[in-house]
Amino acid sequence: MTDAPLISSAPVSDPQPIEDLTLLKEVASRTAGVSNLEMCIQCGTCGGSCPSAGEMDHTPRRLFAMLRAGMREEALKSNTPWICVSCYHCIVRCPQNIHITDVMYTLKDMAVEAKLVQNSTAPDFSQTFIDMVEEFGRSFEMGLASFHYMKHFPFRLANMMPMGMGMLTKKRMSLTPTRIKNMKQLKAILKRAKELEAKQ
Amino acid sequence: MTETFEPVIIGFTCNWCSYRAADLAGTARIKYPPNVRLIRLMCSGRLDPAFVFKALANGADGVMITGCHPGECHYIEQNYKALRRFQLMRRTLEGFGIEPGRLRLVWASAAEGARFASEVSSFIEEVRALGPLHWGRNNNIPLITDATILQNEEVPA
Amino acid sequence: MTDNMENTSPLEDQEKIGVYVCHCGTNIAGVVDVVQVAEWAAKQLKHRGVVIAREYKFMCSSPGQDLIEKDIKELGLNRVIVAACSPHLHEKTFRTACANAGLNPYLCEMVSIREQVSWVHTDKVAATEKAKAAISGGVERVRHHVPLQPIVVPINPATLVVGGGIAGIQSALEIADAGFHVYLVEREPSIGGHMAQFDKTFPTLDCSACILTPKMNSVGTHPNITLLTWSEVEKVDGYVGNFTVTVRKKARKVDEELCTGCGICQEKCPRKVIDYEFEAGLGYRKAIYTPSPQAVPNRPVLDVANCTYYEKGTCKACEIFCAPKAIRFDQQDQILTLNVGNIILATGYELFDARRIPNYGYGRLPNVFTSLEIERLTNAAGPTNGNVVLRDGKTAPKSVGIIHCVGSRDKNYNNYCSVICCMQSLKFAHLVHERTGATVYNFYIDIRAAFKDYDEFYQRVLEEGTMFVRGKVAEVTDVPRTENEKGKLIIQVEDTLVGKQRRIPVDMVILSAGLEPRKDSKEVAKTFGISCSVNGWYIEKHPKLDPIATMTEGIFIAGCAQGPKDIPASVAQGAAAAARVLGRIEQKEMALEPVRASVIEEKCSGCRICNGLCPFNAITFHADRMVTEINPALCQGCGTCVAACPAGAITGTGFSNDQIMAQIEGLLMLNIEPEPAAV
Amino acid sequence: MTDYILYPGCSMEASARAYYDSLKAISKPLDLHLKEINDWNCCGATEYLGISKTPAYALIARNLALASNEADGTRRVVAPCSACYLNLAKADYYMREQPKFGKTVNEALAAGNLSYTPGSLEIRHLLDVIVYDIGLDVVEKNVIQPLTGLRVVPYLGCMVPRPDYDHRFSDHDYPVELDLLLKALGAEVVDYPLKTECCGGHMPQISPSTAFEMLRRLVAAADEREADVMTTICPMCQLNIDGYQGEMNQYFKTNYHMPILFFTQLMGLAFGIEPKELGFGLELVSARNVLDTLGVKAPPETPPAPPKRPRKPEGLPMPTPLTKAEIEALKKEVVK
Repeated sequence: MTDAPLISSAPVSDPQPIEDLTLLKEVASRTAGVSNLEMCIQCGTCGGSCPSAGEMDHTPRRLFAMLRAGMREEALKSNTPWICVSCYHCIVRCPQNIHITDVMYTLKDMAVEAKLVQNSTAPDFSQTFIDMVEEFGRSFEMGLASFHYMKHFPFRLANMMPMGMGMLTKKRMSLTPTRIKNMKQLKAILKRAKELEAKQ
Repeated sequence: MTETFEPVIIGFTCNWCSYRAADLAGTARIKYPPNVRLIRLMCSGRLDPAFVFKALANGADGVMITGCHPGECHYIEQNYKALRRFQLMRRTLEGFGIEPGRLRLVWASAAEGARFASEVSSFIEEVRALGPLHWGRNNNIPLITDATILQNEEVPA
Repeated sequence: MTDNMENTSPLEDQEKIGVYVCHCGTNIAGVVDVVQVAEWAAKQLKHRGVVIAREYKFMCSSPGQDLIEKDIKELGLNRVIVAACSPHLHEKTFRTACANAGLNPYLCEMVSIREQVSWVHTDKVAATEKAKAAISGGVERVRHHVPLQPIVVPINPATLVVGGGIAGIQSALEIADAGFHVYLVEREPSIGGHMAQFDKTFPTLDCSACILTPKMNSVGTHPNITLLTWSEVEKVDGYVGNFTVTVRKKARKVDEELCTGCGICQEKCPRKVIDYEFEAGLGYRKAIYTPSPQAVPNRPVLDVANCTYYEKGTCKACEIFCAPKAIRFDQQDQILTLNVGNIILATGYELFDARRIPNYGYGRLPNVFTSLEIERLTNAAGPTNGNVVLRDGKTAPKSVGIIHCVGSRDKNYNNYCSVICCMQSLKFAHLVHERTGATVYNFYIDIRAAFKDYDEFYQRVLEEGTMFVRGKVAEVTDVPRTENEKGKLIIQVEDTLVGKQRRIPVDMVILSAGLEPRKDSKEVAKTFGISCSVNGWYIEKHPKLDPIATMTEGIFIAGCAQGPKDIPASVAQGAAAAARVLGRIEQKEMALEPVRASVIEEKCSGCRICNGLCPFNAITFHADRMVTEINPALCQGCGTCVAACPAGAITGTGFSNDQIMAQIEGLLMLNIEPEPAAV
Repeated sequence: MTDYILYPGCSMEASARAYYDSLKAISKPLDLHLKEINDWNCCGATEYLGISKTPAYALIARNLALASNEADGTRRVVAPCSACYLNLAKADYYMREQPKFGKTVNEALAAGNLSYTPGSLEIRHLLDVIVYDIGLDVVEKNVIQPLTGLRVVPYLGCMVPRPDYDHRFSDHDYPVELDLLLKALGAEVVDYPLKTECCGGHMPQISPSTAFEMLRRLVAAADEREADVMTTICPMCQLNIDGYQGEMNQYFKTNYHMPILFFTQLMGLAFGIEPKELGFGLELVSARNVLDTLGVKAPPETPPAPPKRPRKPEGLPMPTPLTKAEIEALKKEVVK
């Protein structure tokens, strides 16, 4: 006689897929413009067109199916939006005019918010980029590059050296950032924008 | 005033296109607000300006004229006449001090049920925004069934 | 003002109106409180002449009609209002019911509370109120109805069929075999249409030519058929039963009587031209040519644009070698006038231009072919005698990819399904495999193999080892990424059932291009006075119950002109159209809606404002009496002149000023006390 | 009129200096007057959109607002950088498409006493302006030293031909504009099927392996077609193909040497402007060969035609490709 549990209590990632379109609608409503996300016919034009689909854990098409099925966690964990290179092939070829690239932006946003990002390289890069922009009003390639590579690709630096030096000696990268005059105004605008975004 | 003003719209439809568009909107169960009441004509060219003024003078807050797309008229070119009269009527209304926005002309083919519905909805909202037209009812025009049509005088010749 | 009463002739005795409200099961009753509406009508419209108001489950059912007939007889009703579906569905039904009970059918008016109320509104209270208003409008209108007699017109037994594809051929033969005359007008030099270009037909794979050619020949030889090929309809006047059609018979530059169709001219003509029409651009023809050996009529056409004689003034090879001397360089276009009673439009379709999708590479990558090109390649009588080869003209493909839905089901091109492409692609899969032994891939979104024996064919193609990849192809490229892709066409697609992107190297790509309306379908529709859908297909009278007639009496449609369909469906529709026409011819005459305009002479001031308004030239001015007159035979009843007459001297039966004015008042409930809360 | 409001974008002042220098150099002969937006800010590239919607669009819209304030005479804004061009166009388009969203963005701008009316500016890319406003005839007139014998790959990358909200280019996949321009300069244009494929964007910073593979496809295809040089209209494309080609070579153990220049640099050359003025030498994969090719004062013999597919007489005829006019006509037919 053993009293081992008959039912394993292994956690399920998404207990019950929600059959209504809550998740899909949330994504659509958070996407700029009219996303047409609910119109997907699962034809795969997007996954077929994507130049970086090879690296994706789910093709965009399957990701949309997951959104429809309400598999929030799995969808937001996906690396797909982070692999997207914004080439817009899928958008112009989609037979249903779905704003796929913009949906990808929304999913990144939601993933960060839900703390479900698996690999922090991409979000860090974006964040660093944004920090610079919010600080100076302009992007600062040197700062960005050095900061980012130090953190994520220390071993690439060796290979990078010739390029980095080249960029510097040819003055294609400046050592000091440029700052716009009216930073006050920009900061005010972004502050208000963030409040508005939070309200939505 | 009621908290939400519900305008009354009289809509004139062409037997060959827009009336069938309305039918199609129905068959396809496309929803639009109930404020519009339709009258069937054989052609938008049949629309006598008197009908429009009569409707507005008798309590309608807006009038919608619908017909076949230019070049698609079942009677070859009569919808162009409707177009001309429409412009004339808008000017006349302005003369009466009535917003010309209370009169709308819509082209809708027999295939455009959805378009018909959306045009109706948007027009209703426009008229709602304009508010009630205090023109009808207070001037008690006797029923024509008592043998009085004022149309001959009213028609801008 | 009283003189307006002359517009109508109200019945001697007081109006007695019956109002009948239909539940249409729950279609209406589910939203509109029909019981309340009926009670309301009986009470509130009593003073307007309503003597009885009933509601019933299905007014159109015979018990429903009996109700009305009984009341007419027993209560002596002289006006009837039926509040139900759209008059376009049941007006005839209820008018007949009234007529059966001895009431003039035109004293019955329908009010649409289904299409215009219950089906489009959700707020039950508001919907019920709107239904009341509609009925009140109908009641006021019907009070001004007058007894009318339908206009009876004779039916000319001759029929015009436009388009000599399989649908048109079927129509023409059915009518001709029944013993009536048919004019068959075809734009191309020969009849046969697209079907004549095909090799095999799905799902039975019987040879297209074998089953079509006999039909083409019997059209060519039929005593009751006047075949007008290389001709186009330019103008249509008149109305059902009595159309006058103007046809341009383009100059063939060949005397059809003298020509024996021996073909020596084509043999001797030195000018080789790429044949874009029949050979889909894959083969060549001469400057003087018949599209195919099976052409009907077997008479050549001289292509002036490509003829050396017309360019340089010399050559005349054809003339020199023509034994019966049938070549006529001076021949001009002829204008013919045909009188017919009915018209069948079977003008067919055009293939989607695959060059519009650059990422599929048609026109840029040599070994990308369209479905029509493959039809010619597989055809034993085609440019390669049925050998499926690459663009180089010799190499047989070892692997072939067939792409479905090219230009179809795509908002960037055509949003509709072209119906035939799935089966066509399966057919190609079979034929190509059979002829070359190549590995065949099908790239599809959905396999639509509906209808008899179609899915069985799908099974068969599966058995043959055809590969199926579910995914809309993203692009076809010749840029390799790996060694095994070198020198191939690479089809890049997401295999949606695997969830991964795949790149499949093949030798040949077949684009199953969709069907499109003829480029000029909108103009043609206008010529014949019918309408086109947003996509350009002709619109049928009713999508389910009358897919053959159009909204214009006497004009019927058949085949792909009405929408994409396969051969069996086209034949069926062609035959159906013929049956409809034969029915008309047998009646010998038909009744038209008596909606006509007429002038009250004593009120006509002779201002002539109306004179220029009629596109049917029904209005004539009599200078002697200084009055205008309207010819009821030509009048189509649009009513534009009625609206324009400043003297109110023109009246339109069925849509008179006071009928419509009254309806306006009714709709606005001016006839009801207390006043509604509309304002 | 050739007056435009210029939105240069950050890279024009740094990694794409050659683009800016050459643009300035050619705008004189083209009589192209550019007025830089005063105190413009970064457009956020492809980064900000993925972080937070409203702030991202507010950031872009500030530039639009500034531009429309300064706009006198012209309402046309030109952006030489693809990402900048797309972001400006996109913000303008979505604010139009979704008025509610437009309102939100303007609420944010209001915090800086700014506002922008969607659709009030005409957002254009430099290539579009040169081909369709200034015109190829004017370009041709200015050609002093035709780029005869130079095999050039026209490479546009993604963000200009796609999504192309206002249909300014002839096609999403195979636009002809850059080809026509290069032909006008007398160059031998390589038929390059990957002309609108992606260069990898920010992938070198995110997933190098992905990026290198994408770069390899582009460079390999150009090399296979025996191109002397690639030319691009996008700073990001130039940076990736030029800057990361070395690292890519190491990664794949390959040895490609495929210089990439901005199309404005080639225009400048053809206009007879000093290479130095045009930012030559700033590229990491040296484009000396280009100058050498042209330096040789060979008699203007007709250049060898680009490799055409041989049409064997016994073979089956090819369908004729659509002309630009036909494509335009067909586009109009498309029901969007």
